[in-house]
Amino acid sequence: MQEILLAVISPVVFAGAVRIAAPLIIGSVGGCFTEKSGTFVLAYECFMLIAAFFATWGSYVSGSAVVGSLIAVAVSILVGILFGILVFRFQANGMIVSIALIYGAWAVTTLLLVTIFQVRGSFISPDIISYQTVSIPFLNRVPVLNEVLNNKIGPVYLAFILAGAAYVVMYKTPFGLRLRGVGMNATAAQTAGTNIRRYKWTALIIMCACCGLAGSVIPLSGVSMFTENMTSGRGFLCLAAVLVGGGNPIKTSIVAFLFAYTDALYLTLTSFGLPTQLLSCIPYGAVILVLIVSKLRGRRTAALGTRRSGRRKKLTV
Amino acid sequence: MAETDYVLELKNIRKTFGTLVANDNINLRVRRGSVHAVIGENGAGKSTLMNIITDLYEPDGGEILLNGKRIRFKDPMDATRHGIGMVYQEFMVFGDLSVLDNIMMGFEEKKWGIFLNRTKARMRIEEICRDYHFNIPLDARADTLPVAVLQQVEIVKVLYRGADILILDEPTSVLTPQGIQGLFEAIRFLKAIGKTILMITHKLREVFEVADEITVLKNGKVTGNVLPDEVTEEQLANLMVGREVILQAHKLNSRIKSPVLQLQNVSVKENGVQRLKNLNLEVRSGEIVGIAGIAGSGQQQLAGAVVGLTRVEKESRIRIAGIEAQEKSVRERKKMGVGYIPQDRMKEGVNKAGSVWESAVMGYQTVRGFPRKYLLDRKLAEDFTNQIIREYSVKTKGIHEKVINLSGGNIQKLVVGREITLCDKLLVIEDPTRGIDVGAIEFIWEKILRIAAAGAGILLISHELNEVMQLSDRIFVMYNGTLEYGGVHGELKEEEIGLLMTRGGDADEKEMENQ
Amino acid sequence: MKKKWKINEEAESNLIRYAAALLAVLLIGTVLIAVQGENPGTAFAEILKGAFGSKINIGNTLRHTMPCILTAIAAAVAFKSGVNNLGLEGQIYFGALTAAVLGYAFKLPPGVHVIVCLLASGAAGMLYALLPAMLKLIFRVDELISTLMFNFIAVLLTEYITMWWIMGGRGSDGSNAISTPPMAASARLPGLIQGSSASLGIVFALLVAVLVYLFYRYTVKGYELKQVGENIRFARAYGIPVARTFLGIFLMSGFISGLCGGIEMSGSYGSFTAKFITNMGWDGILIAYIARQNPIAIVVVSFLWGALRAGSLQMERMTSLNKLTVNIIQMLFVLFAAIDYKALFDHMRGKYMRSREAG
Amino acid sequence: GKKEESAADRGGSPGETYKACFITDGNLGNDFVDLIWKGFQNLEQEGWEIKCIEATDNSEFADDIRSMASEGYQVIMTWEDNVSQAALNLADEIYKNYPNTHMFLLDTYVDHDKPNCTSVSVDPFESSFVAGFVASKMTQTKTIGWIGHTDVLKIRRFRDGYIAGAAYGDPEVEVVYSFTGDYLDPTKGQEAGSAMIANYPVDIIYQSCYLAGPGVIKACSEGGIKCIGVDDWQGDLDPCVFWSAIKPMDVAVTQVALDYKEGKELPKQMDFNIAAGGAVYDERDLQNIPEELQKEVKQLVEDISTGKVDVYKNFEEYRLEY
Ligand SMILES: Nc1ncnc2c1ncn2[C@@H]1O[C@H](COP(=O)(O)OP(=O)(O)OP(=O)(O)O)[C@@H](O)[C@H]1O
Ligand SMILES: Nc1ncnc2c1ncn2[C@@H]1O[C@H](COP(=O)(O)OP(=O)(O)OP(=O)(O)O)[C@@H](O)[C@H]1O
Ligand SMILES: [Mg+2]
Ligand SMILES: [Mg+2]
Repeated sequence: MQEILLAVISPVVFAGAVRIAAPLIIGSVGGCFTEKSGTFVLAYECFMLIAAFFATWGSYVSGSAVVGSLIAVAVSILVGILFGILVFRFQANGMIVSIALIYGAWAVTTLLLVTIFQVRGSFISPDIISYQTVSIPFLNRVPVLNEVLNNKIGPVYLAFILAGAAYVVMYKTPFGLRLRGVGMNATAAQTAGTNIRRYKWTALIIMCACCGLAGSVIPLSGVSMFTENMTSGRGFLCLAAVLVGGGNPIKTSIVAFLFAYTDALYLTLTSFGLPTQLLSCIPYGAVILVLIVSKLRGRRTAALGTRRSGRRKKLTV
Repeated sequence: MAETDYVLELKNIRKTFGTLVANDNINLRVRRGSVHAVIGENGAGKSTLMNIITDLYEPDGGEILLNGKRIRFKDPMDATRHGIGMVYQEFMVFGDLSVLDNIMMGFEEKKWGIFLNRTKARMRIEEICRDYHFNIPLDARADTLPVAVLQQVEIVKVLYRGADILILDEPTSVLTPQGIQGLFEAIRFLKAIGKTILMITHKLREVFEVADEITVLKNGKVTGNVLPDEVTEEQLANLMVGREVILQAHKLNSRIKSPVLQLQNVSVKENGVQRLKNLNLEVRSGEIVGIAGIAGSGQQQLAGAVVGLTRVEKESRIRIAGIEAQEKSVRERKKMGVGYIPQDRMKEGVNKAGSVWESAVMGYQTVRGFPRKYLLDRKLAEDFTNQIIREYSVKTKGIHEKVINLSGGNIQKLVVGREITLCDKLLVIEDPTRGIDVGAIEFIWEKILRIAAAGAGILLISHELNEVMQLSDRIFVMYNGTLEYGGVHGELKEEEIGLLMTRGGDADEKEMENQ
Repeated sequence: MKKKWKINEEAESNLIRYAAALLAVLLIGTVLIAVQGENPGTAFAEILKGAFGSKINIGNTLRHTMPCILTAIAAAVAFKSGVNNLGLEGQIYFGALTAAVLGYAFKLPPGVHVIVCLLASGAAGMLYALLPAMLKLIFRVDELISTLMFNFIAVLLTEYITMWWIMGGRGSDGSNAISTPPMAASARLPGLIQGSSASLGIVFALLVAVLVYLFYRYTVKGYELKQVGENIRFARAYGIPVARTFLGIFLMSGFISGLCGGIEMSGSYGSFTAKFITNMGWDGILIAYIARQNPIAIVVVSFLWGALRAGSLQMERMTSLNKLTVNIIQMLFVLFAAIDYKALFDHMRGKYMRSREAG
Repeated sequence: GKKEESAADRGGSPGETYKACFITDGNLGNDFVDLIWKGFQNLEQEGWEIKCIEATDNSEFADDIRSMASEGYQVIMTWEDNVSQAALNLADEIYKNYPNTHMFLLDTYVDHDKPNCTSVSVDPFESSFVAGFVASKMTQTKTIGWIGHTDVLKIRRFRDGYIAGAAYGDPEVEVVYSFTGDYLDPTKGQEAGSAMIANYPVDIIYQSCYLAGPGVIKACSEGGIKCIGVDDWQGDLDPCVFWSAIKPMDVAVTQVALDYKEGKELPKQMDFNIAAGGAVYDERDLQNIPEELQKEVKQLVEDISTGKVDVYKNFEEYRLEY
């Protein structure tokens, strides 16, 4: 029992969480933009998976992780454009397009593995170059922080920077203000001179770029390989983080980090012989718990006389 | 020359929705520095026209001249840049944002080229508020504000954007007499400093009060361009609806009998705020009880408490036709014969996504009840719908048309028609004639009076003081959650009631003094 | 007389969508198959053969149609009333596990046993749907996300239950599969076509679809549910008990999902195996959307889906193509069917008119 | 009687092309599935017609088996217990309609009475035992680790074989274990490996995590410790993989198919254990361990083969009955 409690606060778990959190934070911070702009996208998983594949390919071809990521971002944006055309132009339902894309991504990447690399299931090669870990000198002298924060790959730090930057963009710039306006009341935003279509597109592109980057971090974080369905549900966790965080980049990142933390904790806890099936439930249970807690808090603020306007068409009972 | 006298000219504006011609070659000239009223029946195409001016809709044909020059706006923003600002019928607010953010949206002050400069924006807005005598809380969240304040926010927003021409779409429909006076003062002031105002309204009296020029629309066409001094109210009404309409309720003699609604000690608390305080009220069959009051003083909660949508405090007693009902659900009360016309008819009165018949029979399934309890009798439902459409002259292509395609006024008629047809005991009405034209108002008033005469008790909650005074047998004024007696029909003058609305009874005054 | 032949607007726009989507998919599919160095003709022929080539093949098609219909109906029931129940998969899992356990653990007379298993599976799905419903009603937790999470949890939890409670943590009989003991013959649904795994389940599915269709079209309750879905404030203001309705819809949707799991067990599998399906719930959601929540359209699309499924298996067996190709084709179909062609057409026509006017 | 008859039939027609089909629940691209497929490819060299069906969904298994039998495939091999279970369920029906078709249930340990089914196993317990033995001899820290993907019975065979072997080699050695929770995601493997290295003084980790395995190997390589591969020889993935507990399924596959072709009588169960000539390590790995240990390993394998060492001694529940 004591062991378990110790594990909960051990720096090892936090260090793991920081690493695992990187793609989750990057992806969900991107999702904040579409969420705030009022576009309903579920397809994080699709963007990330396709990005993961092309990051692997890019890195394999160019020998550089950064180039891999850039290619991943580009391809992810292309898929996003497909989404945008279907949803914005052709008025298709965002949810159904998302689900179809999530499905399709798995089939497409697997077929691409065959056509490009002539392998099935997984592709592993020493030519796939991952990101190198970065050592921050001054952290060396700080005992716990050093273990938790130091010697991680670049994208890990980038994730945290992105979260902060997204917050500033969202709440401190005209762009962010208008973006939120578009999501809250599109007609009103239009009368305020905002080009709704352009803002929705921009938000979508930002989201796709972020998901692309997030997806590229997965194969290039050290494993240097691509496997079928490699994102394995991370996209859904990103979605959950965005919904729980309400599209606020900071809150969303915190939630994403919480998921990463439960994941890291799981990896340590399995050594204690607890049933893995139950332990695996922890992140999902955590989502629900966080939701409950955030709603309880929401209730308190509601009591102070504020009201939330429903953004999506949904049942409020 | 005369050319430049007109700041805005519309020539042959045409707009169709499918086969429906909403604007049929409309010509309109607005003089600089004047207040120009556009009036017309429901669905006459006024909002559409205004939306064309601000480029929210693209016209199918015609041209717009601004300061004598032909112009084609690229987007609503472009119109704004050219000094045209619109206050929409449905306010364009961002509920989650602060008033400050609401106003500066789209016209942000910037810091270092990329960041928002809220300080500077605040200074500018405060200046505008000072100059034009507006008083609005800049840091409040928009959705916590009452409509009257929101309207000011909307006007300030338009001014902040540098508008020279202000378009107001039915600006008074949500205001109290005092609020309306405030608005008119603002309008006159704006005119005095050289702004041009284009105002849409249904209320003829207001037209005479502020307008310099009047354009009347009917069925998408201009039927008249007149000056207020040249016409009488009757003539104007005639232009609008094509026949004589005199807005005068003819109260019928009805025999007032046993109480259908008794409220004792009714209190409502919402999110910790006391909305209703120990109300006592009685509505008898055959009687119309009118409740006047400014927005936010608790009328909505009163209606909610009576129909069962709002939970009342423990000690409250509500009797409907003598039966204790405070614990009963909305549906049970409906079965007891309670009808309800909600204020927000677009959102609460109909299902916009559904077809007309679906909205028309709502409540029918429980009140009259279809003969078969579980199976829906489509034939009956359709007949009932057709009956309403006929009797209330709802303009629609048919009962399978989607409600969303009906104009605002016709949706109103649909709701009012349904409830009046269905109700036989107690009818709770909030603003029955909000946003509809004189012809329809006359018609609806008559219907209300008629069912009262037939023996229904009516609780009429209206922001239209005139309406309350004309229709009600007894008048109450709601102030801050309490009721003040306003006398029987014709006893008190409009000014006296208006005073009660803003100040409440003496008791409250004393209370205030004590604090 | 004339009126009888007039297709209603909705059916018409649905047909346009399906036709357009099929056409587009055929084109793209041809390219996709040709690129992989296979003859598209052969591939499509194999798909057709696999779907309808013989009695057995038709049986296979029906077998795959069944879960599609049920999950899609479950989804449609929820979506129609504005409930975002994405938790079909989880509800299927619990329904299946329940049916499987009752099927092996009890001895009941033949007819009764199946019915008990199926009803219990529906009840289990319903109970599992109760969780997110209560979270929504009590804590206002958005069901969209909670049901999504409950899906993941259901898969893990049923595996846990099977492995630790039912199998006692050990596979004593030597098999390593995490599965329950086989269900008794009395708990199995009779087969429909010899040599295929089509069972009487398809009849149940059709029955549910028809019932739901009739329910929405001809009952007062169905009318009310539709109003709740389309405008909840309206429904509330006129006395439809919204919270109860919400719960009812969730439970109904959960019941149908659970039933789907139960029929899968009784009809096809015969014992519950951990992770026995992948994405069945999502299939249902997609189909419900393509069919615009219309039960009759759902049956049609499900049949198409089942045929594609059975056909793709055949294609995989007979050609060098992988059924992932068909997966991609299916997804393209969804994407094309999701397009609002009417709006698109109107938009284009508007543009054309304007350009003509301008020019 | 019947059995011999059909066996004789099979041997009777020499001109016939033999067709073998592999129905797998896991996709190609995983070492173990690829290993089985390697066995099929050997058959192709022998002139067989081969076919692989990657069945992704449990609902497909029965259809696949029926159709392949009806297409005249004489040998149907199934992998993953779910497929095998479906094969067993269908066995009687297939026997009735297609008496010439024989089904091999790969990697199962199931007891059954179907004449046209043969369970073919290569029990990882022995190879894991040997790996555990090697690890216990190589560890400096007296702590070795094992990482599996999920806590399921099949995967526990690897763990407990490893523990048994380590205990046999050096009772002092402590074995720690954990699970990645996901068998497709290598980053989970990497994190699990890193966590184990950070939490315990392990210097050797044995991974049995399917596609997540390369992640564990990566973590070991980054953490500067040694790793033991699984299923196939994984020394090519990273230099830190000094040993692989192999499971020569390819050999088994080829051999049983050829047995079928020759008309040999096929038992209901067969295990390619050490005693039956199965390999548990790859010769290439021997150079990675001290010469002394090489001898000990060879001796151990010999002893297991002769029955002198009973690998299941403290793990009775894993003992195979045949
Ligand atoms: N989106 C639409 N689709 C179809 N018809 C529409 C649409 N919007 C408006 N109309 C029709 O155009 C006509 C004019 O509508 P508009 O809203 O301008 O009326 P209005 O004069 O403001 O009336 P009201 O006072 O009732 O609001 C109405 O008959 C309405 O049915
Ligand atoms: N559910 C709610 N939560 C928080 N604030 C609310 C809520 N409903 C109304 N308000 C606020 O309470 C104030 C009173 O509004 P309300 O609509 O209740 O007025 P009312 O008394 O019914 O007036 P009227 O019926 O004339 O509009 C407004 O500022 C409004 O924004
Ligand atoms: Mg209007
Ligand atoms: Mg209007």
